[in-house]
Amino acid sequence: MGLGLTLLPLAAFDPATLPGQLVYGILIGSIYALVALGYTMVYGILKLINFAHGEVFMLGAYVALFISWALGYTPEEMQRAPMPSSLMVLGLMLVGSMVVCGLVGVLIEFMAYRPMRNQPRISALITAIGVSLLLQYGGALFLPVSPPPVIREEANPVQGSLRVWIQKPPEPLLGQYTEAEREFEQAKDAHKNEQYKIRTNGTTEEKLAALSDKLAAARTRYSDLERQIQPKSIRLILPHGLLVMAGTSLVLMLFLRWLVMKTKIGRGMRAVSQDFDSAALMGVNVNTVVFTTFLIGSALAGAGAMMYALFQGLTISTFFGVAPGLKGFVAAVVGGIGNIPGAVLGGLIMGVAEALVIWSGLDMFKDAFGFVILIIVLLILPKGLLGSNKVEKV
Amino acid sequence: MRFWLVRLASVAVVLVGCFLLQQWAAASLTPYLQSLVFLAGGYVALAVSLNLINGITGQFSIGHAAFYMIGAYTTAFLTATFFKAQPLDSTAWVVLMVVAGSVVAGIAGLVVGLPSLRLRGDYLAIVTLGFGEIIRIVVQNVKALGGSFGIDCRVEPAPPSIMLMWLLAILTIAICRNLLKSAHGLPFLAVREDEIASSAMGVQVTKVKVTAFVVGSMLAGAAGAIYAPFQVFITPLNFDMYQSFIVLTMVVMGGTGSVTGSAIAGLLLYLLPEYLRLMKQPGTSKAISIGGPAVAAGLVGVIVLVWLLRVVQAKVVGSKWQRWAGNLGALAATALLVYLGSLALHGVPFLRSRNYTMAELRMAIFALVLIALMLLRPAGIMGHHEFSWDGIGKRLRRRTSGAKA
Amino acid sequence: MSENATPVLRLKEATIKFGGLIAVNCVSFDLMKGDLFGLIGPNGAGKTTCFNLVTGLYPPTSGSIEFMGRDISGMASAKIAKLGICRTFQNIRLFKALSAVENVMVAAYLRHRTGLGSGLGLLPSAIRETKELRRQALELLDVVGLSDVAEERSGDLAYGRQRRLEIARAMATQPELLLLDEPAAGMNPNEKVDLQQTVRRIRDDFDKTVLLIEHDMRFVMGLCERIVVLDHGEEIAQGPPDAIRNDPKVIEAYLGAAV
Amino acid sequence: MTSKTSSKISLLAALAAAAVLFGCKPAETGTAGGGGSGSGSGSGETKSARAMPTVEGPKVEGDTIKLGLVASLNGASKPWGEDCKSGAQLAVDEANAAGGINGKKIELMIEDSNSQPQDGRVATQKLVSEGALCVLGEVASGITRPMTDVTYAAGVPQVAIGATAVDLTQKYANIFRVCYNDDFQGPVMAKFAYDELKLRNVAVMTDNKLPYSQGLSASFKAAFEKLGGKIASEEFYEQGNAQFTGQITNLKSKNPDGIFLSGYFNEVGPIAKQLRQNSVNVPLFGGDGWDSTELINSGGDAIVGGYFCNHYTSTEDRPEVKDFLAKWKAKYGGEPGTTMGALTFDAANLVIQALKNCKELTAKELIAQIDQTENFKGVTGTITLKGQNGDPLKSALVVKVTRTGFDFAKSYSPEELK
Repeated sequence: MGLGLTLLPLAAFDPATLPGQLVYGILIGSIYALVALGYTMVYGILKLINFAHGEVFMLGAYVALFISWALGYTPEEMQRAPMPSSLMVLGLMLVGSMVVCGLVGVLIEFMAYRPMRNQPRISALITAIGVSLLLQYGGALFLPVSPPPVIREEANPVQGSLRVWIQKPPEPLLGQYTEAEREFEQAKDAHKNEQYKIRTNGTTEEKLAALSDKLAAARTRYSDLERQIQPKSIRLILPHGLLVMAGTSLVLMLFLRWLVMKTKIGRGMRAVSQDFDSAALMGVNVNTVVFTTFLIGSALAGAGAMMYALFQGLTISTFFGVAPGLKGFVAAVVGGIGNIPGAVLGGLIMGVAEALVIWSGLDMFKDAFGFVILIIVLLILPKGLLGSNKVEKV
Repeated sequence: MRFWLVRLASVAVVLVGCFLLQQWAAASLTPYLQSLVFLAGGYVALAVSLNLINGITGQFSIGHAAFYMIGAYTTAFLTATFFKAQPLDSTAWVVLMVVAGSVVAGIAGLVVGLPSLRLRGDYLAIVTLGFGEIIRIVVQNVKALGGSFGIDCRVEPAPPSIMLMWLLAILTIAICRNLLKSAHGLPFLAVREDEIASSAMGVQVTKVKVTAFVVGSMLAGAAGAIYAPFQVFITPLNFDMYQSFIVLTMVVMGGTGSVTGSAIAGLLLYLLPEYLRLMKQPGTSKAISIGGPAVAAGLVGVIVLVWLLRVVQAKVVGSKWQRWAGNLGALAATALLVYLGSLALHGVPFLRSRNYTMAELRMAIFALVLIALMLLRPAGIMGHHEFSWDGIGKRLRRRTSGAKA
Repeated sequence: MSENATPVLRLKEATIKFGGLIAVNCVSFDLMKGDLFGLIGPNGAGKTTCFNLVTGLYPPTSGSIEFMGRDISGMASAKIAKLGICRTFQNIRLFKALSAVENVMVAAYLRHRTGLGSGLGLLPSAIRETKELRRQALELLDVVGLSDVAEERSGDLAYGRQRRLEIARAMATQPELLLLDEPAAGMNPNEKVDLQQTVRRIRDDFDKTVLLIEHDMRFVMGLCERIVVLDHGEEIAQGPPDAIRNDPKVIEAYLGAAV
Repeated sequence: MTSKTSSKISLLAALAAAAVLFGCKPAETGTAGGGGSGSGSGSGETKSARAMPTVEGPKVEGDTIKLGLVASLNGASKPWGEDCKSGAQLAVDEANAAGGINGKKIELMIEDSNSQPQDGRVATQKLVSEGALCVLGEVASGITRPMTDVTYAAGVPQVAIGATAVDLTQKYANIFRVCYNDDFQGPVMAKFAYDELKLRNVAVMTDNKLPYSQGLSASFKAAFEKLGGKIASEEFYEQGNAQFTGQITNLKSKNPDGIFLSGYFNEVGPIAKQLRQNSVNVPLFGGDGWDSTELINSGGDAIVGGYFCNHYTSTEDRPEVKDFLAKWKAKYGGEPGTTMGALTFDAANLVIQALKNCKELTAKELIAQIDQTENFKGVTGTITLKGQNGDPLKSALVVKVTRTGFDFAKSYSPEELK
């Protein structure tokens, strides 16, 4: 207390919110895992901490932004006449980000890392820091940063949340609540549809204003009931965006697993990660393996970035990748860097740990706590949770 | 006896030199240039002290700003709490703070150094990085340290900070150089080279590692202790990850293990972005501004140049003159490419509409120079070598004898 | 018991397991002062693991290791080195970036008398000591015939010279017992003869006990006075070279169990 | 050597231990140094203690008047820095086109602070050493604070643009600002929330990395509690975070009837969106950090209907606003992305007006003239600095976020808050 720390804040230890926090932790952890995979794959192959990975992530968000703009979801257009989104838009952004990020990753490898392959690893690391700084500062010269842009939510076809009751509120209240919610949703849809009609010149300002008032009234009623129901119930609220994000991450991870375990190039990757030189001698085309590694790792970052930016509604700047990059990196190390399941596990642990720190009310130390976990894990298992603790051969 | 005379004389020279530097700077330099002189000294001290951990002992630490921060905040806190009563002359106070800051930072170094017994390489690196972030976040949340707003650590009258910082920088260099000159440095180098073999030779690896950590962090803490009163006001932002990376970059760019290399790179990398600030249109005091097409072409040009120079390095075998011709050719080709490229890029309206001043470009240029230097000289400016008069003599002799032959 | 009767090194049923694998199983032998002892066996027999046990890299799972009558099982490497056991490595582990003479000087670290402070301050005592250490190191390099390359970067030396440098480095700790792990590997026959002489000289002139691992039978038989044979972690024979040469178990181990 | 140090070490250890004890016992009151940025009450007593620079500042020689601007042209605060640069350039070009000051042209020198306090300080030193008669900047309090020591030492006036930390202007008489401080903004929003929105149980979310956010949250909490409201909970995040669901879950369980978001719009938008995803539909409101049309893009439906305290809105009818927006559009196209464009424009024009009033062009005179500013008609409101010890007397707007921009909701003059 003397140091001005409020160690037992107001929100501390509310059992009712714990399940929700845990589930969020896992959902968010899936993104950390996706970023961590990129670090871990490159590390496994080249023993290089690819500090520019966060910046590739950043570029992924920009690519998604540009695609959304190209498809017409620009701020000006959306203010004038919003239009609905479709899963196709989402798919285009996803694939676009993955492809461009994959190529950028490969380009970075070719230009900056390949020449450093036979050099001391620390020199390669500094080059990676240099690339990261160049993309942050150099990118800011050409990419839109002021004001920091954002992908319009109209481009996002998966809105809303899934609700799972753990403890239902008393029946009459629940009925009222469901009713109010439906009215609110209907008012929202009606309002939106009317807005979309602007595109086809089928609406008037008056009509829209009336609907807007209706929406406001519905919202007030709904939020009043929401507040009444809150203390009497326990539930999980899962934004659809987060679910899609976690689902896509899972699919990508399964794809990666298949690729690494079942394909020829995957075998090559495993061989190279065991012993770079021997694999080369045994006829594995090391350059192809490194190429694939960067391609896939960066594409995963691109996918993560696009979903992160869109579903969380984040403003994008050239520093967009710093925080998730650092988290992903820590997740990779916690899981055992170089180990693919480890990265996934690490990501999930980071997500859940963060959620628990917030739950306990110490959210001001949230970002420090990831590192505390990291240090504790490394002190007990010096190679991370799933890293091979093999003894150095003498 | 003679030894002590020489030693006393050299200490006296350093003291007088730093004193004169301080007097000269205070009398004839603007506050801006004084800042540059001061901070250049600070970065030399930081880079060389990190070199002790990273380059000489081979412990991959990338959180050096944490120790710097601890030194600075120890001083800031003590100054804010006790200095109002003016217990001491300000120089004496700062010297006392240097001791306090380095002790606290040294203890922190011990805390971080202990895990290094179990961790190697990249794992240690991430732990040190994490330690830096933890310290920053904790400070940010401690009201007594000013939180994220920062803390006032004024020492009045202003202490001779330039003198103190350069004394520290020279002390740091001297410590590292002495270590490498005496047999005491060998275990440190041996630990860097091969831990298992060192322990088989009876080197107490843990003790060596922890010593390096503690001494390195103490020096960084001392630098922080001098930095805080000079800055007058410090915030956690002064010590973020970027600072750690810059100092690490200085060490690697100078050549890991080379004390002179770290010192030179420290000066170079700190002063480069500041030099870019100073660039003006020739003959006027107007800031240089460059059009978008030229910037884009230049960016690509540097990358091309690096590749061409690498090709020259790798492929052109022949006399020195031939190599130089190759380098110049690469340079000329790039210049042409940049020129033509910028003309061609004028066709892009987006680029044409943009104009950049040096102030905006400087960080991008800095990053580009970093990459280019690493690609062209992966072992750093000095490699593993040290500056020495003997070495210079040898090179000169070789050159003359080569000319004879 | 008189002092002479205390063995320099005694392995008592030393055993180490890595997971399910028993790398060394109940190996026992004694080394007396001045012995020139050979440790042989086919690949994977556990020879190097034995060295690692003795030098404290791994603690034994069971059994004990005594040095000069003192139990050293599980002791830290550096401490064992200080007590007087030093080794070379099968795959050379020199301090590559250091010069040859510096490599040897590192090993003399044990005998530092001045404190670290004097080194940091480069006080006269440290300078004097550094000079003295360098002189001694150069002498040792002379013994192994490397004085001409003393100032060269050790990583750049020819293979055979690197092996010799390792021996000189190990000698510099002034050990009672010297462990040589395949010192002749990769050497040509002439070099091997030189090496035999060097090892013998080390034993005779410097009064050391030597335990060495070697694959080259001729080298071992010509040099060692007593030999232990390991196979699959177990001790299968022990005795003077002639006895070993004719031991059917040894022959089987080397020729394979295809009989 | 070693024995000496060891005795020193023990002495120091004792000292340090004592320091920790003393420094920590007075729990919340005696925060050391520049700590309590948002401690609303302390401002009254310190206001009179503004020290005039003892150094005779520079004076204009030759035909150009050098005006310095420190802005974040690199780094995380670049969005604001860019607007500062544009806003200042706009004002200076206009003044020069109109003939300058008594025939002397104004030269705008722009330096990069790289979004870092250390670089900001060095940049200021450079400007001062190159003869800047006045320094404008910075946007962030954390960077502005170290700059004030430099300008004070050089005897040069400094006009801060967006730095709202309370004690920035308390120390030196040469420091001014064109934005109101946290002690004004916090109570404005507290009053608005209490009186207009009728909120009684409010949750606060603070960006712990920003001095701005910490200060604003503190002053809001104090004012809101003084009015009789209750702070349900306070949650923290850091600039650059993306995920706020955890904090939202926490505050949702406290059933607040409104949420005060004191951070920058970069995070406020996503927070609003995630609040809605979690069915938190209570009113959102915050400080001038919200000001950017990007807020509507990032917050979407969720932020529409929110309120924040601002300096002006682009839909205002005041001629200054219309004029400014027209000029901006002509020169750069579009509208400024953040308020910093207008604030810097005002800061520059305020200095230019003061320069016009100067009898002789010296820094000392300029400080006096800036201090005499009365009813300066700026884009961001009518600014009076006279007798205000560096903080402007100007009214604050509360604006409402709509789908297309920000609509005027209520105006608070300084008197209304007293």
